[in-house]
Amino acid sequence: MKATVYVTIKENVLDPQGNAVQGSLQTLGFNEVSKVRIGKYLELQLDTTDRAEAEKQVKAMCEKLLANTVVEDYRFELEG
Amino acid sequence: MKATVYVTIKENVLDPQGNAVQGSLQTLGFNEVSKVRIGKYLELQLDTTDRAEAEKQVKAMCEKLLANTVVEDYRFELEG
Amino acid sequence: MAQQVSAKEPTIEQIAEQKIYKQFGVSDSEYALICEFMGRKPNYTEIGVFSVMWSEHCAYKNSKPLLRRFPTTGPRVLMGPGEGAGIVDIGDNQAVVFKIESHNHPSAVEPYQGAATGVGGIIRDIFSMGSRPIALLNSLRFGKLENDRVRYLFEHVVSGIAGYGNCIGIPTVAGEVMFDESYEGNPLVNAMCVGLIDHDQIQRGVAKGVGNPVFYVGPATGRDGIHGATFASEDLTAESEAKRSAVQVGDPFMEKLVMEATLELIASGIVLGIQDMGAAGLTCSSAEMASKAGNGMELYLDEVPQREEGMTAYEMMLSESQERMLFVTEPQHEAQAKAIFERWGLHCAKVGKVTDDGRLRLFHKGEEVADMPVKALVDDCPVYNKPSKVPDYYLQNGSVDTNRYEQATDLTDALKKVLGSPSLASKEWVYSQYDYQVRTSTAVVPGSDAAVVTIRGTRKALAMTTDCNGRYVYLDPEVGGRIAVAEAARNIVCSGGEPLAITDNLNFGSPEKPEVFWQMEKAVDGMAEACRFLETPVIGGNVSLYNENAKGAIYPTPVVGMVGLVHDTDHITTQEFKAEGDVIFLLGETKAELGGSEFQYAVHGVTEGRPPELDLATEQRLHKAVLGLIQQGLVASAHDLSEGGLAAALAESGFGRGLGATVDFQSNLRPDIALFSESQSRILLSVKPEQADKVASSLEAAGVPAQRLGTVGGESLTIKINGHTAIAAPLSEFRKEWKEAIPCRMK
Amino acid sequence: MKFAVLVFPGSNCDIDMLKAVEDVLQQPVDYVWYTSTDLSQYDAILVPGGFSYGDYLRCGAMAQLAPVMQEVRKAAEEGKFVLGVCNGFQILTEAGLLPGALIRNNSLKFRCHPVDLRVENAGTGFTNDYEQGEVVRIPIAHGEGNFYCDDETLANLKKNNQIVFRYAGDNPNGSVDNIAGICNEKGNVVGMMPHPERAVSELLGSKDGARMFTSVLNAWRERNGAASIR
Ligand SMILES: Nc1ncnc2c1ncn2[C@@H]1O[C@H](COP(=O)(O)OP(=O)(O)O)[C@@H](O)[C@H]1O
Ligand SMILES: [Mg+2]
Repeated sequence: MKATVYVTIKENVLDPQGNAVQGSLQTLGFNEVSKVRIGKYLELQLDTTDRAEAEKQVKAMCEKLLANTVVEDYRFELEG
Repeated sequence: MKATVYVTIKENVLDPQGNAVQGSLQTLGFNEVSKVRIGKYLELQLDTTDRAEAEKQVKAMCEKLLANTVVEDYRFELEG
Repeated sequence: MAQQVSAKEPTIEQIAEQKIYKQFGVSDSEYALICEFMGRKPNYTEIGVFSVMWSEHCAYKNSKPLLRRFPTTGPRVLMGPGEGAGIVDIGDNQAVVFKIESHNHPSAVEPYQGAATGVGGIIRDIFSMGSRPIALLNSLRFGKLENDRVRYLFEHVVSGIAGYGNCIGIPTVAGEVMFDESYEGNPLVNAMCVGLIDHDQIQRGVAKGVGNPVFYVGPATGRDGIHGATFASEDLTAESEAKRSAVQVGDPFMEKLVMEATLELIASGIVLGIQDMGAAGLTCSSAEMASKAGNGMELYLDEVPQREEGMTAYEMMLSESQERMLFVTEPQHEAQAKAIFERWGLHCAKVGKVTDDGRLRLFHKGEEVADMPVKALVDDCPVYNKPSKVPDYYLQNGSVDTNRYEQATDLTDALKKVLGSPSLASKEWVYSQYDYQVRTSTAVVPGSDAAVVTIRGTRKALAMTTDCNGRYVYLDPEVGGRIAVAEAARNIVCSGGEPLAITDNLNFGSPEKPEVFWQMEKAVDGMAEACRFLETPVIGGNVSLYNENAKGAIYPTPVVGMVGLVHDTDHITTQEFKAEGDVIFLLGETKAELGGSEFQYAVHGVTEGRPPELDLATEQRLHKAVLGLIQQGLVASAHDLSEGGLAAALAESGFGRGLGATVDFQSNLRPDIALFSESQSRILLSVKPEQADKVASSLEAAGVPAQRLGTVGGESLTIKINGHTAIAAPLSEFRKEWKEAIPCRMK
Repeated sequence: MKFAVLVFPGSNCDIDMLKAVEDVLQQPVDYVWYTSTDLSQYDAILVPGGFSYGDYLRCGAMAQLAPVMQEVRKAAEEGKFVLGVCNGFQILTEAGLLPGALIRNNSLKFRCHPVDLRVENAGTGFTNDYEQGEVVRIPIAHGEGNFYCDDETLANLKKNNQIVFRYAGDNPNGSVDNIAGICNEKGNVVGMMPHPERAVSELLGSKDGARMFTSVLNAWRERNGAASIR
């Protein structure tokens, strides 16, 4: 089974990277870009076929390691 | 319109961060994780409604700035 | 006066009746006083502004009486406490600017950003004086590395410091890290910044000139760091609350731009007053700038750049969004100021005006939303003399005999244990993550007693260090406080510098506890006495209280940051042995003093008894003598004896170049005590053999006890006492314990 | 000989580079702003280290798009000497002036310490003052210095003698084939992760980097028929 985890900076937390990228897109002439937020994207290969179990495990991984829930939100999708 | 860009390290390029995360997951007891790849995930807010134009623009941004195609692959989705 | 800005905010009457001010940490009597100063009851924004201005952090209401005990003046002091940072003259129209600040609680919650923003904040304090930051230091305390959360905190605090300092391009050149259960759950993260300035460039945070515009520069304001406890949460859902306050995130790239632009602006000569927005953001900077000029200020909050929608006056005033500055210039210079910022890709916004009415008045959405007397905000917070009580543990420790432990038989093994204790072990794991060489002025990199940074275009250099042994301070705050200052000075001297002045960070538990207040009082007394004696005045500092965990207060940890002047780069000295055959001297007297020692902790597992004594006259004699020898070019290496005593100092001196030593000396003390006692006022010197006699006689003339211990050389460390071998093993074995202690635990 | 030190928002070794040119060579050197569109008066372009654009997104990614980079390309084509150090190396690879890419250190940590480097090509404009195979000591300070290129590119680098420096001791970041610095095919554009400008005096702990600067002055003088300062 494959899990895809998306970790993003919380909506109200400053995203310096996103701001800098937006700034440079603007100077490159991509003026229609009004906002950029940057996050992480993880693909995990899981050796299991039990969907419910996978769900539980991936949630636990996110809470413990993959996301820093003080400043980040996460969501994930399971596939296969 | 919203564009979501996924930038991942190429399959044949070493991903030290992904390997480290896999290692940590293992030590935390998540033994069923056999592989981890880490990428970037960008949300762009575009002030345009022209889908074809947006498509062209985002592709250009990816090629010019958002991904380094020597080591990274990218794909994106448009929404709205 | 508008009652409220948002429907969710409590009304003036609700604040009074439901005592909502208490959630802001304002007491009943303080509230009454605020009403008196205001001539009416405050609204939500006003009580919010008062509460932060009257917090311990801004008003020092519990520590002010103690801070007054510090000597703060001296012939070289150009600016003492009161501004962003203190300033000390170093000749040739140049001066050094420095200050230390804590970010303990933010780092406990979010270690990377907490530490990073701590570094960012102290850098702003330095460049807002008009000074170019040239070095960073940090002083860190954590619980024991065996604990998972502690390792997480340690790892991320270090990378947060590295992340910010490396990116902005200021070398992190020195610091200290200690580990002890006492800090579990409440790490200490103190950051210090040192800058250089020409006398005529010195700026102050004053709002000069009635009618002048007030400008805001830096990134937009968000709901960052508005303290959770200050919310009137009754009609807030958990969700909306989570939305309101956010962890402060550092943006070192932004700060680099703000720093360069600010220095350029100041050099242009058009700034009348400038201050960074640190703790309590816009509130503190505007009120303080108005107060220092004896003026008032109006702020138009709609003009404040905002990152989030629907921000209230209260939120804007209390936000601690990072990398922001406030400055005042004359109206005709507005265009010039804007042009400077624009060159750096920044915008400055005109957000206010200097007034003559002595009031801080806030306008938002066409209404006046707050009107407060500046003097009441800045100067009239009540000051408390807290009760103090001698703690039981202190009385009990008086009767502990620290010589009663069974004699350690395998002293080679004991030395390995001491060197492998994370507090004493190599900190390379930490500082190799810091760019300590950027700006190419670092002559002594991390790893020696004090770092040394050269001053381009001169032969001068600055030596700098942070020091504090919390165990000593815990066991006897007065002696521990004295030692913290003396040890910092000793480190400066060993590096070839003349101690100039200190900045201090008073990290303590809750001052509401009489035993903690007693620790504060005694520690300050000890520090003040040492500062007076050693002629190193206190030019600034910071107080961090309420550092507690489930088990109680942390060890009292008044960190001393000291800067010294190296008059000529030829005097720069390091701790490492330089050459085979050099003669090793031990300066000072070794007594049976194991209380609070690393040996006591690492080998016997306790911290008890009384700490080592410290006689300031003896200390000063030692400094003068050693500095004299260094300046005459007679010293190959100098190393201050501290944690781990003589045995550790001998090993550490050898590690740099892999040079062993053979030592044989006489002592009446038990061997383990002779080797590991942490008696103060001792320095290990190595000198060229042909100069040994000269050094010995000059030390004798200076009245400094000196013992010729042996010689540098070989691949082993061999220590004999009274002819009997006490320690003998290849240096590499000791080095391994010392070098791998931290990396092994962090794998 | 006239030097330009480029300054991008977030460059921070610009001052180090400038000092090194002044102290080692006593030649004229200017800071040149990232928006500049004319480098014609300069004989060598130095792209310094630091954190251009905060290293956000990817090191060197945003700087590569700055207006001055067009001029750097032009200068490189004209055969002028171009040196990128650390972030400057990252910028040159992002700009396509040098092959490969620099990715995260395999330790995932920033590393700052001296390293031993072997001079693999003493024939470039920046290394002619070294002996072929000589080992020199120069510090590194980077979090993303792990040089990556595919096998074909590596084969080309070797074939064309484009590998300028290799780590002689421990490989500090996981670079392919221990590569620490490379040049373009013509040898006038050099990029490296270690900081030669931080090793130009005894006070800094090593003088081994100074010869990068004397090399380029020699190369320029030879090219212009002037006496070399060897
Ligand atoms: N422990 C201390 N010893 C001496 N001076 C102190 C101490 N703590 C704070 N100060 C001084 O009090 C003034 C106000 O401090 P603070 O509010 O922390 O400054 P800032 O506004 O820059 O954060 C500063 O000049 C500071 O140096
Ligand atoms: Mg300040």
